Formats: sequence, structure tokens, C-alpha cells
Amino acid sequence: ECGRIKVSAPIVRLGDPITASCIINQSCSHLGPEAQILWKLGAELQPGGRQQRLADGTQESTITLPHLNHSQALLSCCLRWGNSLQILDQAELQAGYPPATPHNLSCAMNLTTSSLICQWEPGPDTHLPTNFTLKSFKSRRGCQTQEDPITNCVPENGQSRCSIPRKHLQLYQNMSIWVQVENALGTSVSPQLCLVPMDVVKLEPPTLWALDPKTEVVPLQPGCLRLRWEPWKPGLYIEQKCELRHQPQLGETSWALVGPLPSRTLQHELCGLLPSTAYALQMRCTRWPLPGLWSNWSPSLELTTAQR
Amino acid sequence: ECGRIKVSAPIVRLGDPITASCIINQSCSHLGPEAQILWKLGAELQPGGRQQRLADGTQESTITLPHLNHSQALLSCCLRWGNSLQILDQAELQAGYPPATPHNLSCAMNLTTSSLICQWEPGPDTHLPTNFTLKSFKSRRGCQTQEDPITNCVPENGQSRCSIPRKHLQLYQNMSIWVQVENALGTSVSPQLCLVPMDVVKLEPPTLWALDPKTEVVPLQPGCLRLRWEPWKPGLYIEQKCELRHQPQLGETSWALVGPLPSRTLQHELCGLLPSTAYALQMRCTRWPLPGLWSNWSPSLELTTAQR
Amino acid sequence: TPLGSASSLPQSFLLKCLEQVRKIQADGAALQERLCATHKLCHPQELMLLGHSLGIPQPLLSSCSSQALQLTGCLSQLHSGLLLYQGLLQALAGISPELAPTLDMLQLDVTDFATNIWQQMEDLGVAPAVQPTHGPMPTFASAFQRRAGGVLVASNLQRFLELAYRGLRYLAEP
Repeated sequence: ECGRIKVSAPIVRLGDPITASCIINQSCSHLGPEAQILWKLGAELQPGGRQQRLADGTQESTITLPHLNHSQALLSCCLRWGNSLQILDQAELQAGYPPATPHNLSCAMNLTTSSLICQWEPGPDTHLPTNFTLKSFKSRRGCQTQEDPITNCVPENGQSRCSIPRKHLQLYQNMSIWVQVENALGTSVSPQLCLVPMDVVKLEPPTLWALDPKTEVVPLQPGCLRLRWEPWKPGLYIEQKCELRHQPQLGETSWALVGPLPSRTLQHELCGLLPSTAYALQMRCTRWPLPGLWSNWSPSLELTTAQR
Repeated sequence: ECGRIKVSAPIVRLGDPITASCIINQSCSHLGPEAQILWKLGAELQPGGRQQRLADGTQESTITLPHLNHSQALLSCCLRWGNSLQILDQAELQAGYPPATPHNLSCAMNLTTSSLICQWEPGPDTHLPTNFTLKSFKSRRGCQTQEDPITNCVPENGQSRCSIPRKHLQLYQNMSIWVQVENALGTSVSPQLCLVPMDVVKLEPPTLWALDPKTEVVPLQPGCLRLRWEPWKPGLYIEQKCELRHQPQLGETSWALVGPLPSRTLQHELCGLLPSTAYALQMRCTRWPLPGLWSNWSPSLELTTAQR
Repeated sequence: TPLGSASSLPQSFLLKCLEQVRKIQADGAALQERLCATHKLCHPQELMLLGHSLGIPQPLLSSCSSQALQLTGCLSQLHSGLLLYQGLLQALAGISPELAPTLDMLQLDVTDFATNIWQQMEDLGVAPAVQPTHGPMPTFASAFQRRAGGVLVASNLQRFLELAYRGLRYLAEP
């Protein structure tokens, strides 16, 4: 080999110094005794190389770059040869930050995919290849004791969310969950979450329907409207309570909330509203009395109240 | 085991007869000596079962269905038990056709994917799970001698095309290609194609541009128009010839052909056309003088000829 | 958490059990629907003879009936019954590619429920020292027998769950 670079560390913190040495051995033909070793960072020559001849006749140059400010840079060890600068070896330098602690870790049990989906804030970019892993274990009382570990969940290409499949879950048992982050400069872990998957079940919203006026036996009172709703099918086995919100379609008006309501009704009459006015109605449900997360609000159902 | 069906063949040609036997052994508790074995095809009782008591005390019924006209059917061996009909065993019968010979096998070398894409007509539906495989081998002179075989190309879910990747190809050597089709009732092979991948290269059409009238030094003659074109980039290394076709935008008119033309020109003047008339122009190219396939016609370029 | 009425069972435990029973009933119904749609095996009554010859065991739930409601006995029978169904569902593995996901879900939910019951028995100090196992299972020798077995096991499981549900409701009544 003609020339060989060695670096103090291929990856350093952004702005930290980095030291490199380059050894040119005699076999690197046609070299005069005083061949001068030159350093380039990217395309720029770097002054400050300290060169010495070693006992075995090889030449060694050492350089310290005080602050490596590029997340990626190429350090070249070169020799002047005739009027050209010959590159003998190159080292890829990387600089970045150790992983920050991920925060805002939250999870929801998704009944469509039967998986526990967790997401988190990754923190600032480290400029380095960084691996996130969602780790968890099953536990009995309040996650104090670790029982059987659960297979690590590795997010898909750089996403800050991961989905633990049903076969790794016990839906009604405590489990401890946290995010571990790793890169060449360090490791960090998020605070641990202790939860029971079913207690963070997030349902899909119910479906709202207007009632067919033709089939109305009792005429609607002014300022009233009738609707019915049905819970989301996959959540049928879950006892739930729901909330309704309504808003007249008149410029800037806020929502009025009605609840708690049962998760299913064949007919519900809402009164006390402005007569012959178009209203937007939305509904959401949550597991109840057992704990759960509120579903999103359903799409709006537009109904017009009876005239005076 | 209570009852066991055996069939002459689980898969037969559509309309062919099929024979089945069902043996009920004595351990099938609570059975009177003369338990009557009944057959059902799907939900329909099938008369014609011939029942006999075997030496070892077991009962056997044999039935022949003269014509199996369903591509899939469930044959059930049943016993009358109290006032219910008990199913003791079921056999999944399948009927269909042996594979027809695939025809119209054609291939084109695609430079975008660097793969040889072959397609064929599969022939009539066999009603049976049928596997198509594109087989090929490299060869020297006119595919008489088989040299190294090429990995089989298995089409994606039921498609009648397959793509042989670059790493399995020698672009300038003869190769023999054919389609093999297989199902439970037989195998068939298509006629063999003998080709050199590059000799069936299919380029993408060139790109046509109008010339910027402002930069025109020499004014256009009436009934003339100017354009330029460039070949498709990935095909730049291939010597080509091209053809231009044009058609006035006047109701039902046919294309007029101009060629051969070079694959690139900075300026081409086309004359002898109707003056101040809008024309649609399209172009295609092919590898030339070496063999190749014509590209598709390019999208139309609309130009209007100079006035009188 | 507040205790169940005539029992020393926490209310939330009973509510979770009722929810799990409903979930397993839904899973079981899904399996029955698919067996009927995919393999035209829709009526357990036409597979009784085969069921006898296969020897499909059915667990007792006598301690959960309203007439003889006995908390520890009911939990213990419920747990053993669930272990038995866990074993039966495992024996049905390879039932058919179309049904495998439905069968897996049912098995996971039954296993979860059995674990909950066992842990509650441990919390109450009524759990035997060694967790029981489900004993020998029938062998389903052919694809047809696994499907027919699936129809029979699913139908027996629905009846078992109905009894369990009533027992748990008695225990949950204030």
C-alpha cells in the first residue's frame, strides 16, 4: 500500500476536533526522500500537517482539524508528484450528535389491525445513522416486575411510530413500553409507559343517519330533528358511551355538546334548536365504564330542524 | 375414523366420470347393521350408490358420477342417523382442462429496466390451478445447442408476461425462449423463440420540438414547417433510423410517412404541405442497421404551416 | 377497584371478563361464518356422529350456573374450560389457509382470557400450586376432519361462553 490514513475516530460530535495520520511507505515508487504529504478536506487543502520520517524510512504526517463542522466530509492524504497532486488514501469523516431522549411516547390499540400502535417525538436530527427501537415487556402489577420480554418493534424506514402485532400482545395485561435510540455517539431511552393495551383502545367513530321523514309517525316539533346512529362494527363487543356535538350552519358558531349517550339508538330526538335551520352533527365514542381513548369525531351529518 | 372417502382421481377433465368409494367402519358407534350410506354433491343427494358389507364388517358404498360438470364441487359421504343426515367425510373434487399450448410468444428488450420482457397468449381458462414458467437457455448458433440454462422466470400472480433480469442475459448472444404450462391434467410448451436480446430492443420514441419562430433566420416557405427532435436518452448509444408521420387536422385524413430520417436533427424543414394548416406530427425510431423493434409513435406535436 | 357484589371479585375484572367473552363470541362467530362460506360446513347437527367418533371433549361449568353459583369453583371450571378450548383450537391448526387468521385470533383471545382468570385466582389465593393442562386432544386426521372439528368446537365454545357470560353477570350484579 502506498499510503494509509488512520483517524482518531471516524465519527465525532459536530464541531469537535479530529486527528488523522497518514503513513507513506517507501514502496510508493519514484518518491524523492523529501516527498511532502498534503491533506485535503473535501476539495480544500488543509494546512497544519506535521510530517516526520520514521525509523523504518516511511514518512508520517499528522493533522488535527480543530472543528469538524460537516456531518460528512472526505479527508484525503495526498502527495505532490510532478505538477499533480496524487490522492493516496481517503477517510470518510462523519460528525453529528448523540441521540436526544425521545419524548411524548403515546400508544393506541387499533382494532382494525389488532395491533398496538405507538408514536413518539424523535428529537432533533443527529445527522448520523440512528436506530430507533420500540422495546416492551409484559408485566403483572404496575410494570414493577418484568415478565416475558416482547420482540423488539423496529419502525419502518425512519418513521417515529411502530406497530406491535396482536400475537405479541396480551390485551388485558400490563406492559411496559419505551423507545431506545442508538447511534455511533451514544444511546438514549425514553421514559417508560405502563399500560394495558385494551385500556388505550381507540374506536372508529359511529355512523350517523337521518331518519326517513316518510316513516315518521309523530311529526317533528319546531326546532327539533331526529337521527339514529350505530357503533363501529369491530367495536360492537365493547361497552361504550358516546357524545354528540351540533352546530348551526350559520357563520362562526361553536359546537354544543350533548352526552353521555348510548352507543346505539334507533331514534334520537334533539330539540331546543333554532327552527328551520341546517345543523351539522358529529359524534364520537369511547370504551366505558372500562378505560379507553375517545374516537375521532365522525364525519358531519347535515340535518335541518322542523319549521315553526 | 368413522368414514373415509377415496376418489379415482381428485382432478378430472370437465365432463368426465368420477368414481368414489366410502368405507364406514364399525367403530362409528350407534350404527345399526344396515346403516345406509348416502352421497351428496354439494347440497344435492346423488342416487346410484352401490353398498356392500365387507368381510371385516365394514360397510362400503361406491358411486360413479357420469359427468363432473363443476370445476369445483364437494362430494359428501353421509349416513342417515335418527332423522338427520350425518356427514362423515368430504372430498374436494376439481374438473377442468389440461393446459392449451401458449401462442404468440413475443419478447422485447426494455432499456429502462434492462430486462427482456416476454408476453404470450395463455389460451382458454383451464379452471384449474395452472403454473406458467418462462424457460430459456443461452445458445451459440441459432439455438441448436443448449449451453447454460437461465433461471426460470415465474410470472407474477397469473400474468401472461415475465421479465428476465439483466444479470441473466447476454445481450448479444442467441438465447432460446419458450413458455411451459402445467396443471394437474398435463403439461404443454409453446414453440421456441430464438433471439438475441439486443436484436429485439424496443426504444422509447424520440422527443419532438417546434423551433422558436423568433430565432428563425430564413423565413418559412408557404406550406412548410420546421421542427427538431432528439432520441430517447438511454438509447443514445444505439445507432438508429427514424420515421416521421404527419396528418392535417382536417377531419378524416390518413397519415403521410417521411423516412428514413436520422435519430437526431437540430432543424428539419418539411414542405409540400397545405399552407396555413394545423398538422399533427409523430415520430418513431428503431435500432438500425442492426436489427431492433420500432418504438411506439411519439405523442403528437401540433404545428401550423406557413401562410401563402 | 370496587368489589363485585356477592363476590370478592373486583368490578373491573368482571367487566373485562364480560368484554372478553363478547370478543371471543364474535371471533367464534367469524370462524363459523367462514367455515360455512368457504367449505359449506354450516350445521353442527350434521356432524354429531363424526364428533362422537373424534371424541371432542366438552368442559363442565356447573359451578357457574345460577342454581349452584360458587365463585372459586366457577373460576376454576372457567379456567380449565378455556385451557381445553386453547388445546382444541391448537389441534385444529392447518385447518385451511383462508381460515388460519381467524383461528389464530380466536386462539389468542381464548389464551388471554385464560391468563386473566388464572391471575385473578392467584390474586384471590385460590389458584392451585401448579397450573393445570388440558389433557389429550382428539387427532383430526384429514383436512375435512379439521374443518368439521372446527364447526363442532366453535359451536360447543359458543354454548360454553353463553353459560360463562350468565355466570359472570350473576357475579357482576350489584
